Amino acid sequence: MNAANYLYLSAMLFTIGAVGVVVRRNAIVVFMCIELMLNAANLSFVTFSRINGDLNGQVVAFFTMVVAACEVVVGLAIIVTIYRSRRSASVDDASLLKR
Amino acid sequence: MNELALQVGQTAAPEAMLFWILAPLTLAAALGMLLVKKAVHSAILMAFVMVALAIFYIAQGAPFLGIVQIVVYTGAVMMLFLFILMLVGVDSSDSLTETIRGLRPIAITAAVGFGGLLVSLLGRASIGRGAVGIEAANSEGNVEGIAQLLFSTFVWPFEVVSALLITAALGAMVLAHHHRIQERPTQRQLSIDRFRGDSLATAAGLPAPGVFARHNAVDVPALLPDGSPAPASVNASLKARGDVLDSSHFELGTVDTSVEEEK
Amino acid sequence: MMSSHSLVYLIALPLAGAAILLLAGRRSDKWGHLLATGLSASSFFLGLYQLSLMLSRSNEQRPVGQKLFEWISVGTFNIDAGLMLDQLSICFVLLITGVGTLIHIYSISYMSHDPDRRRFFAFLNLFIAAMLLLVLGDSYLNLYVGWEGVGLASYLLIGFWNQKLAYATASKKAFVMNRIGDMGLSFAIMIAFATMGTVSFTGVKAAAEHTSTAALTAIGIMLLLAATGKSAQFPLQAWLGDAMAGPTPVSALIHAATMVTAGVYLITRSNFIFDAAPTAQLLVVIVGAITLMFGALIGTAKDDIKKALAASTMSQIGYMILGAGLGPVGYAFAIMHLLTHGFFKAGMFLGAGSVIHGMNDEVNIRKYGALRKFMPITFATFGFGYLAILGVPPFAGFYSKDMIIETAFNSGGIKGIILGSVTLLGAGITAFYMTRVMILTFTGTSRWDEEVHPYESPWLMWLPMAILAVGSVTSGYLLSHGNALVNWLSPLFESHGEHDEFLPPMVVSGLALAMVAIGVAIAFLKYSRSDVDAVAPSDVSIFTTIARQDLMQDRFNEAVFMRPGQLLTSVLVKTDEAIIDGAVRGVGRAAMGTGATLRGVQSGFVRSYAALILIGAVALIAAIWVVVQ
Amino acid sequence: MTWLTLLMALPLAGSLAVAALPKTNEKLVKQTALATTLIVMAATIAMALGFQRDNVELQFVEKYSWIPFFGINYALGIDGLALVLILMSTILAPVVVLAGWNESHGGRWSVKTFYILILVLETMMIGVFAATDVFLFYVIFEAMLIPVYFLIGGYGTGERSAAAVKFLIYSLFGGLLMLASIIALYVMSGAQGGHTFDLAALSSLEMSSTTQDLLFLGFFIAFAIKAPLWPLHTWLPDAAESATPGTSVLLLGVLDKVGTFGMIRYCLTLFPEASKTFTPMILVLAVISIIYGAILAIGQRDLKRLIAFTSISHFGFITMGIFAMTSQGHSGATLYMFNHAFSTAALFLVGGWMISRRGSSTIADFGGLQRITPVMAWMFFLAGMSSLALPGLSSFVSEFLVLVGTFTRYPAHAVIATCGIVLAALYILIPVQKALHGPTTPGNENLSDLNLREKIAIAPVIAIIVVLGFYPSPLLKVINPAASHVIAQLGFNDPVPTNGSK
Repeated sequence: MNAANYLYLSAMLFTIGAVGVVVRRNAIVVFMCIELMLNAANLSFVTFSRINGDLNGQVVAFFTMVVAACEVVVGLAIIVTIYRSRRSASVDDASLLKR
Repeated sequence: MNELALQVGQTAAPEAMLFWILAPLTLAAALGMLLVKKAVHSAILMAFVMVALAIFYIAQGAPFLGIVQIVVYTGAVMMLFLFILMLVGVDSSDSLTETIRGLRPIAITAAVGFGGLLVSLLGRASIGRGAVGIEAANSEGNVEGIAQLLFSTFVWPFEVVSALLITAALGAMVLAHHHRIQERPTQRQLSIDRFRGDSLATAAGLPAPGVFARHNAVDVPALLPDGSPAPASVNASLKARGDVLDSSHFELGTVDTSVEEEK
Repeated sequence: MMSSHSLVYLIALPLAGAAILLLAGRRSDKWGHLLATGLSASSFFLGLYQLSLMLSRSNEQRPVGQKLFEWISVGTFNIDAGLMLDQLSICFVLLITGVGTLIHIYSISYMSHDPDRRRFFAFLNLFIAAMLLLVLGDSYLNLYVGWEGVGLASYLLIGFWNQKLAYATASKKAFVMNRIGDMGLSFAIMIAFATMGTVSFTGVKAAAEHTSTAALTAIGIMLLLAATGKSAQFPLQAWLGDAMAGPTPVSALIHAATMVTAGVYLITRSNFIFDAAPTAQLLVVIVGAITLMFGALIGTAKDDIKKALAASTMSQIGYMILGAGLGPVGYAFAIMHLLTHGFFKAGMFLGAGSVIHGMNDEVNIRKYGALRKFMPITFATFGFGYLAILGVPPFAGFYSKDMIIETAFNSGGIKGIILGSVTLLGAGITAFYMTRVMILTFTGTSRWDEEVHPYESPWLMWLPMAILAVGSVTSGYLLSHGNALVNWLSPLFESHGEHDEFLPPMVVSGLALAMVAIGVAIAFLKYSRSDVDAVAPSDVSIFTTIARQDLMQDRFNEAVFMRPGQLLTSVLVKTDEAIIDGAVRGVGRAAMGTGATLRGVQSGFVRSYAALILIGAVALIAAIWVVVQ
Repeated sequence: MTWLTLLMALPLAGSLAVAALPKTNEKLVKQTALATTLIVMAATIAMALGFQRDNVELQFVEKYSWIPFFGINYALGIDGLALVLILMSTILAPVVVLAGWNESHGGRWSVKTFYILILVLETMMIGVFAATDVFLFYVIFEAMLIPVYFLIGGYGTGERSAAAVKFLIYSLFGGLLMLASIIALYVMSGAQGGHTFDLAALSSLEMSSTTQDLLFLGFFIAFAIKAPLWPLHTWLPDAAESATPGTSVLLLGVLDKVGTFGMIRYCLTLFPEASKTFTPMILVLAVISIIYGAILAIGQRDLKRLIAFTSISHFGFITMGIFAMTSQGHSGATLYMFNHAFSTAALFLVGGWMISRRGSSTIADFGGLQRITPVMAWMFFLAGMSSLALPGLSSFVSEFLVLVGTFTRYPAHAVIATCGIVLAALYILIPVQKALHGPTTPGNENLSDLNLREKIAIAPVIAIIVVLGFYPSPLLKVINPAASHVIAQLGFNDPVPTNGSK
């Protein structure tokens, strides 16, 4: 089995995540899609680590996880705040940038 | 395709089997995330994808990451997601009809283009040498190897990331913190308000909810002396949410007023 | 050339007068006119002193120069502020300061009721200074300064009563038409510098010998253009009639005696150019001939006494220009006619001023009549001037005009016959219209309005008139006695061989007198025998109508220059706004339009931004895909 | 002695002093500003006295490293050309301050801000003429826009904001083209002996003719916008119409001169070959500017716009003189820059007083001022006469030098340009007639004549106009060596008299 297959899988997961960010309105689902993209990237890192035979890729994936965790924490806090004031978790409702 | 790059060599057959079984499932779960209406179903599918990825990590010689993936991601992060989902309403289901005109076709076209280009790029890519395999790097143990790197080469990023984590935690607290609009009333103030209010009826405090002796839940109104429910005894927010139980069947059906006092 | 240190004072005195009067303002109201007159007179006496010095020297030593300071010096273009007084300039200096002083004296009384008399005298002094600079400058560029200076003074004086819009317009018209002439002078100077490398009179004279005829012709034509502007010659004659808007002393000094003759000065001064450029010379003659007829014809139809005199001035200067165009033989006669004309025309203008003064500012000769009885002195002085302009012997005009007619006949061939006939005919018409003015003004029955009580002017006014009248009588004889003026000027001009006499002088004089007699007779028959309407009759022939409208000169200018010019201006203003600035604003608007369009992309929806990022990523990967083959 | 830095520092110090004053004491603010400008003027004259006029090298040279990494220096130095223009700027500054004593009232910001802007602008006006480092020049060239932008937009009248924005964007556009050229020069200098922005070093660069043409255009368009050359002129009438008279004086008198100054100092020096290539086209544009500006001036109804258009005509003369490549044309153009500043200053200041008294800038609203306000009318008339180049006034000398200088090499251009003098008579005499002559029209009866302050402000300007008309030698002696030097460096000799052989 070719390790490149993992990369193809990673690319597809990443693409699915990207589509999800664009098409889904629920902020939490959008967040999950972002997580999916990050995880897809991590899979690539791990695979590259294997291909190259050193652990740098895994360390970077580790950092990615940490950063993703931070992002989830802050992002969910924002969602909660928005939800508290708007009673909605739809990203379309928060379109104040336009005005 | 034989000249191809990323010639990693043949992996062991069990791994191939694992991959070919799990990878389609992962893809299907990921796609499912997009297609299901309920966010909570999405979350469960997401958890599945993460576990699958953790398995892939372990299969690729990254047991540390695989464990972290399960513990931190599937365990903590996904729990957080579910927790928030519960908070904002687990029952709510999204409408999947698109409201921004033209967005969906654009997104799908772009995604197909993106994925196609990425896959075809990967197909052409070359690093100029054969695959090495992770075994040598893991010779002293995967965790030890990563620790070695983290505390030597990557120690500075590591520290920065820890600062980031703390900042994020603080940030989450600040964001989620509820700001008081008014000063919190003191007991003295409350007492004054009670006595100087519209009527002295509330001077002794609001009646406690629940029908004594039969029911003492907070969502059941108390009964007045004539047996009718007392609306003031239930918290306003429960009422607003519509979570107040009907107390009519606890009413005293008939009050026997004919009983004469024993002399 | 000898140098002198005192030439500058000729100019400096009146200039100082102008400066003092203008800067001191109202404070000098009481004594300003006296100061100005005094300064003008002292300039005149300085001129006499210079003349006496000149007379005491031999012919070759007579010109003197004075270098004041270095004016403009760049590369090879070196112009000193330098003055030069020679036999030609001294004639002008004396004419300008002499007649100028007389007119100063006259104006003391004439302008005594005007609140702005001081300003008037300041302008008069400014004019004297500028005119002296014009005739004393030792290079074309110095002359140019005086040339525009007199234009400025003329502008200020024509528009002296500029609260009347028509007068202000007249002054503007004069300035602008003069500027067209000035442009010619600029061209002449530029060509002279480009071809000869110098613009001083002596330098150009020396260089003219080595210069091609084409260049000299170009310079000559440009000088002629300048002369036509300043001297109101065809085709730039239209301003002179309107210039009569100025106070009458101004008309006498500037628009009769001095400034308008500057063109004659310029051509005579540039004799070395015209002598070597026959084409230019021929043009000069043609311009002179056309103008002399043009002016004469206008004169026949004018009812405004000053405009009639102005037309006559135009015509007489035509004679001078024609004379100057006849080459070496003609220069001296042109100057002689210029000098005699300075006397008699100034005298007549002052007489006209006296009449206007006595008639409550009425200028229409149809409303005059029988003034002989009321204004005897004015009648007498005006009459001497009249006889002089007609060329009746022994009055001044006889000597000078006959000489020009004679020279015209003698210029040879068909050209001589045509020019001679034109000048003769002009003399006849002059006799006609001057007699008309004379009869309508002084004889016949009175036609003035009831409230007018004509009276003779005070002595301050008639004294200058009398002096000028004496000049009108005697100057011709004095200047031509023993060829005095011709001999005086001869060192300046190339000597010339004797021309064949086409007609003997006696015959020419006889012919001229006959023409004059015919003109006078027609006028007598037409105006003396029958009553004259106080209002100009309207049922007149088409020719009279045209003549009344100055031979359509204004209409022509309006139709050919003014209206198209105005049209061009308004079109350009609109074009500038719409097209050039429109293009600039268009760029701005295009930017804003682009922004407004792109603004639609900023929908505010996070997801559409995300979609854009996705598209960007696709583009990026596509780029990598293409580049990294 | 570091004269030039001192000159630049003085107004800056003055602006700091003004900034330190209380906002409410407007009189003190104005007096401080006036005193500063007067000191600067005195210092400039003192410096000018020490100028060696026959020395064609740069004088009062200063050089300090500014941004060593890019080889950028704070380098100053002046020749005759720059000296004359600095003199012009520093003499105009106190005149403007004194003449526009009240024009800072009614602005968007305080009186104090107005004078701070004016003083900062003065520093830059000196710097832009003195800079010998191309980058320093560019920085000041662009920075000058800022105070002017605020002066127009904050203290002007009418559609001041729009005019200010138009001015700024138009100028910035030109400046960007120039910046591109400057960077290209810098890059090329790196390949030929070290990165530098030094003017002298850059002028000896080797480059292909195409490169030179393109870079020349970058500089030239920037300068042609500044010294508005047809068809890049449309910002000027708008800006002049909206700006206060004092600002207009500085804008037309000094800032626009940076354009013509730049053509000599940068276009000709850096790109001699390209200058020759483009000369025919530029001359045509200059001639068009002369005639076009004059005709449009005739067609204007607004006094300020009229003056602006006359300036476009005058800038045509200056440009023509520069590119005629003769010593007369060059000296004449430089002298013209100086004279134009003063005749336009006189026109704008007196016109500004007329407008502020009448409350309208439409020419038709005036009438008969000669009788009501004689002194003001005379000053306007004199200024107008100077603008139409009456002999005996300063503009004549320069205009005639330009024409003569052009004629010896390009007779046709000179002939057409000379027609401009007739148009000049029209564009001056028409407003003179409408505003000053004729009967007094309603609304003008009670206008007051010039007061003492205004008389004192305008007197030196008129004096300069008259004195330089008769005695321009002191200036010409400073200008001539510099002008001849530029011409000689370009390899031109004055045409010799042809004796009509051509």
